Amino acid sequence: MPSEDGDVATRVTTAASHEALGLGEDDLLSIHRTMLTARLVDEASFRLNRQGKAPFVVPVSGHEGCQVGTAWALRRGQDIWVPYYRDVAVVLVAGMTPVEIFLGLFAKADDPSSGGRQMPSHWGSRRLGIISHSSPIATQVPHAAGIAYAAKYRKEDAVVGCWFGEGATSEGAWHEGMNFAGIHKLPIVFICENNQYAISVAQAKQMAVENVADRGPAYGFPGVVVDGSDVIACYGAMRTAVDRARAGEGPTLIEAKTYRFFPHTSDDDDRSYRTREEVEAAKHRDPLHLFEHYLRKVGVLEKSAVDELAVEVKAEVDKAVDQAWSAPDPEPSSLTRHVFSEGDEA
Amino acid sequence: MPSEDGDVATRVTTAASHEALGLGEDDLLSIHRTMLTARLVDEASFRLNRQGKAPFVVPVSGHEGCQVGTAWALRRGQDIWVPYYRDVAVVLVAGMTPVEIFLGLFAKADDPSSGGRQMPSHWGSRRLGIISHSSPIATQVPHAAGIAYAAKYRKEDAVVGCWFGEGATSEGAWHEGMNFAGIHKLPIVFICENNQYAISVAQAKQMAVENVADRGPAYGFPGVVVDGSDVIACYGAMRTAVDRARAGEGPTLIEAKTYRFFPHTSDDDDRSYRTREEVEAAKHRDPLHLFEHYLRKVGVLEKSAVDELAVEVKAEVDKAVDQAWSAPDPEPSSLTRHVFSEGDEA
Amino acid sequence: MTEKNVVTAIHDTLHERMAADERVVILGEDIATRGGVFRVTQGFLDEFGEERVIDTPIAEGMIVGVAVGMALHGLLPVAEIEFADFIHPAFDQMVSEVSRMRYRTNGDFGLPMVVRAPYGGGVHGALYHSQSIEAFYGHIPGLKVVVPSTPYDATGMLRAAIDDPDPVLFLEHKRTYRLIKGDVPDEPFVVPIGKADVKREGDDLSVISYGLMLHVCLEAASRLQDQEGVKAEVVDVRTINPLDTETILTSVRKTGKAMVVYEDNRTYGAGAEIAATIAEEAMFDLDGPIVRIGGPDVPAMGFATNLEHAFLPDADRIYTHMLELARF
Amino acid sequence: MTEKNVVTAIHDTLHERMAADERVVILGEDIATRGGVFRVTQGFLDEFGEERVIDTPIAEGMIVGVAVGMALHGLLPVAEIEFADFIHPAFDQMVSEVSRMRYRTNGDFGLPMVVRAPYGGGVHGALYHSQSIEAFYGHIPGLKVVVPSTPYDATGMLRAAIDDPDPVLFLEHKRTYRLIKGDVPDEPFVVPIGKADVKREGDDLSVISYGLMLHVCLEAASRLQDQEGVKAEVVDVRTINPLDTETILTSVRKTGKAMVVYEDNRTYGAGAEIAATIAEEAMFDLDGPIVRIGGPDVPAMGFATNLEHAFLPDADRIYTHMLELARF
Ligand SMILES: Cc1ncc(C[n+]2csc(CCOP(=O)(O)OP(=O)(O)O)c2C)c(N)n1
Ligand SMILES: Cc1ncc(C[n+]2csc(CCOP(=O)(O)OP(=O)(O)O)c2C)c(N)n1
Ligand SMILES: [Mg+2]
Ligand SMILES: [Mg+2]
Repeated sequence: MPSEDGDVATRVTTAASHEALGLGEDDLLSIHRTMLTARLVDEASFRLNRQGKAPFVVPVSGHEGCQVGTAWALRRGQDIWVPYYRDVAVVLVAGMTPVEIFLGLFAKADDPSSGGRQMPSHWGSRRLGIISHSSPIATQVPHAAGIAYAAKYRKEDAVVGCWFGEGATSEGAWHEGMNFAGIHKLPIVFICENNQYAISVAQAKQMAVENVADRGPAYGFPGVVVDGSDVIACYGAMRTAVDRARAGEGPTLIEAKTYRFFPHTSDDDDRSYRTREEVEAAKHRDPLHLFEHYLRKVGVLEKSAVDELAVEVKAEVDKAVDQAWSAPDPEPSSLTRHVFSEGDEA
Repeated sequence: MPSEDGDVATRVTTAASHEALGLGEDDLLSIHRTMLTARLVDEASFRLNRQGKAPFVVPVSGHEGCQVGTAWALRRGQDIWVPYYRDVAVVLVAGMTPVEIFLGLFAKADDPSSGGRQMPSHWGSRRLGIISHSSPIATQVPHAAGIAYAAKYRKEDAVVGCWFGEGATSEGAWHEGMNFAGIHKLPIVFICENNQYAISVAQAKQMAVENVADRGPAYGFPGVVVDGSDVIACYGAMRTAVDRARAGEGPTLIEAKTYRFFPHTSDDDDRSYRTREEVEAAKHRDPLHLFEHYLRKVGVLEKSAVDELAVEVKAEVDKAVDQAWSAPDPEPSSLTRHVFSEGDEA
Repeated sequence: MTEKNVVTAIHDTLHERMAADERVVILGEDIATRGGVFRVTQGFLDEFGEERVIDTPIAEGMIVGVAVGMALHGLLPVAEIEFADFIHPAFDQMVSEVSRMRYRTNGDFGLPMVVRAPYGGGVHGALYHSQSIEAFYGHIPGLKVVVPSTPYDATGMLRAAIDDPDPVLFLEHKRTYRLIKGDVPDEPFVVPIGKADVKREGDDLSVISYGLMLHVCLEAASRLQDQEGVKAEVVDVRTINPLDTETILTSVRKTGKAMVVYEDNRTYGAGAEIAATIAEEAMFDLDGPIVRIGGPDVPAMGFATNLEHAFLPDADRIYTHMLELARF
Repeated sequence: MTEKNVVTAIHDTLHERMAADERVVILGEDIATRGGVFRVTQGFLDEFGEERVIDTPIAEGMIVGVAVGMALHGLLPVAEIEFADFIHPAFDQMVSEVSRMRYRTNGDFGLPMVVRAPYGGGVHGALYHSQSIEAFYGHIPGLKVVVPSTPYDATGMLRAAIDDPDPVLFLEHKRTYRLIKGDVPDEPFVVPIGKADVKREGDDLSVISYGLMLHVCLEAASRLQDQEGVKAEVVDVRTINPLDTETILTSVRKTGKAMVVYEDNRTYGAGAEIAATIAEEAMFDLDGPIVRIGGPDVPAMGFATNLEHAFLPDADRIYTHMLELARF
């Protein structure tokens, strides 16, 4: 059957099959919708940035496959998500809504992550089990290990997912957290979204190894490389790792090879460090398109249905933007609140 | 030929031969004398501690093999030594004298490392190329990498040796320094003296790997395990690593399996964490005795000569103690000096 | 009432809390098998097991970071930093994470955790086993920093710290560990965080101090009364952050004379804030200059006995300053 | 003379020193290919090559630690920390190594190195791209800390810092980068470290400040003279450590009124030391209270525009305080 999108087709992975992983059609459709939502949230955010309404945007485009694929294997209400700023799609899987994301983008009072205090994309929600993170790179890694320790101690059946970029692996905090997790065989999965750059710094200046996953064995647990553009393969790798963690066999380090389609953030200009050709070439492996192709191939979604869906999700996203935009700003007087407990926390 | 020291004999390594490594008889005798000196410095220091003359002692006994063996492959006046507190024997190889060591032990004004400011065993001497270190663990690892970078940048033919314990590998600083050295293929050799304990904490609580050396590949360079009780084997491993470094092929991580015969320091009581049986068993692999056995085996030194030598070196050490003891204390008024440059430094 | 030294007071209180609440876990270097280098957690491993008494790798950033994770997930971790000098690798966790979790989430997350650290000099610890660190950590909004200096305060404040819904850095002057003894009630009591304490009453001058220097000041004050009849009021700051300016100002307003004594390097030390606060709030009530005595601005005390002595303010020196100020 | 902004002044001076001396190498995140996130090192990679312009991994402790090694072995490293908020992983290197190398070796080793870091708020940077860090680092004996706030001072002090045989933390207020312009002589000159500067003369009151707040104070002072005829003397601290108490005290003694203004969290901030010093040394020369204005004691400014504004002291607020003090 000739492919509709040219050379993309030839690159579609066939390594993973959703049936073998226990994913039904509904799962596939939900996965797809989540990826699409992330993509459209990104596009809306950059539009808002150009309009001067969103001072700062951290894009996800290109990472939707590895984010949704890995996050999908955790269970809401039971497992814990420790994402980093790139993880729009991870938090969508965890249950954050586009409205909530835009409340953060606009620094509104009801931003669930921080009430407009943190920069956008600094996710957090106690209700959803999304652990708040800061801007400093890799500090969340020991937190994730501590949470996993507590979960094990309390004999909960919970697994912790901890996401970061390949640049984060250079920080001492990363090493220390990985090491602790290995020693105590904690129920945790580390997911490295390796997009080959840390802002402008290419991987070869970040580490002398080809794969971040090669570092797993240094901590006494497996490292696995997976194609980050293949959402099903990512799910498969995570599934295995989560099962392993739940069975008490300890951590796994998953490295998803991916690419970021936009600059690092809306403040960045990536032309100084990446050729346009490189970026365009990477787009041939767009995880969203590859997955749409897969869905067509397995007969779950028609091309026309994809187009309709895009219109539908875009409308949802636009509505979320409007709703968030009209929400109230934080009170300036709230500046001094919550430095310490006010005694009325839940 | 039946051995004179019972079961030690059966454990003598035959893996390394000094001739193959280019070591002559003189080298063997100097190596032995250095190991013996380190041992006797240790014994004198503990004696002084019991007498109330040395408030704090960091012992080396048990580590003489891996320290002298590795340090021997560097060249005085050309290469750089970045030791840690355990490295009495490393600094002896680098050219520090017993008198200088005791000046440090007694915190005398002429202590070359710090003029009595630092605790004993915090080595440093610009003249000898021994880099000053502090008490915080592993902070010297990025220093060593920076020195190696500078040496390479200045096109010097220098190699940096950087020593630490296995406990030091848990610090983020260790990871970060290793990583930088790997990326830039620096002329450096990392030597881990793995004595299985970090104060009281056993290796299994420090890391989930069997060998520290297994971590070399995580930084893109080889990790090598060597028997730390076999001074010649340690020399061989270091020789290879130094040649590699000098040839521009980058770092090596050498792990010497060793054991510390005394408590962590004179302040420690190791009975809470090691059985006496374990300690006694380890002494069967005393690097000094093993090497003396080797020297007899290869006909370089008779048993009687060893005994004579011990008497001679002990006399030297005792003389060094006396000389250091009678040296002047620092001036209390010197407290405020050298916070910043005084403009008269060399 | 039982007479105890400081280290025993801490041991007993930690033990009491661990026995009472399974959520309390402790972690640090050498705290399990060896019971801590100062023996604060001696016997805990046998009693509470290795899941609750955790010997960690040498990685202070991780110790604090793992404690953050534990506190986020239902536990009440009490981390030990072997020496306060070695907490600095955890500075980023302390500044960026520990102290900001509640603020940055607008109150959604909280961190009930304690970090204990023996600090201070006078024990032949040289540059890296003698540091005072309260000025660095006191300047971190969102972090409480306490410095109890008696067995009573150590007991009551450790209870308060473990009960606190927010992170507390609990500093223990290691020279006081076995030097300072005192009565501790057997019934549970709490010493609230954020309250200074008048350790000795007087109306001729106010001496504000904490840590080992508090005891040096008390000694000087007692001699001063005996020898000169001068009555110094000695205020124990006890909590570095939040600072109890009220108790300090009340005393200063009463005596009209203020002296601040601390062991840390003088410049930009915690005493600067105390002196500045007195100047701003009570300058017109003063009958003499504000006297501030701190350690010299050198990296730390040396190992040589005489270098250590040259660094540490002693009772004689403080006595002289007190007398001079009283007579001003 | 050339008119420049602060970022250009730093770029040009760094360029000049690199061109003049092969021992100068620079290292940091994104400084090579990208020329720095603030473009301070734009074009350096092409001109000086990747051996001298080093894009490092994300590991600030390593950046500083590697610079220590370089400085020990004949180079003059200038490290960049991408944002001052991210220097904290290097705190241990700064406290335990950088600042103690000379002292602990009794003068045997020295560390000629510079660590540059953009700090401060007002750029929509939220909690982790807005911090003031000078109080933490100013309290480290053995480390010089400077905060130039004009293109002239940035030029002259960066030269002084690179020439200095000791380590210098060079803080650049990122809001001043493109906001503040001024003339810079084309001939080389040096602004010595450790000297404050009277940026505006006056005899009604002294305002001591630095960083972005200096400019806010200058604006308020100018308005105050125009509108009320009150002449405020504005002293630019310029060097946090060692603090130039002489220049500050001379001004205060002249005007008899002292006000200290800084952006950092107020309590235990650098302004505490300045206020305390004034109180101790010049209290009897004062005709009014010591007024200290700092940022609120919350972790940092929020991202929401109004939260950022609520944090930062502004010219109106300072104007009011100045007037009130002048009229006291
Ligand atoms: C401790 C620290 N240093 C530097 C930065 C600045 N910074 C923000 S993102 C980033 C790059 C991170 O790269 P990577 O981990 O690969 O994630 P990616 O953005 O590529 O997804 C850097 C250096 C920071 N936030 N924290
Ligand atoms: C940052 C830091 N944390 C803790 C300590 C306390 N400490 C001193 S030596 C030591 C153990 C080091 O063990 P290892 O690296 O294995 O070396 P060994 O003493 O066994 O030779 C510890 C924890 C320290 N000096 N520095
Ligand atoms: Mg990346
Ligand atoms: Mg060891």
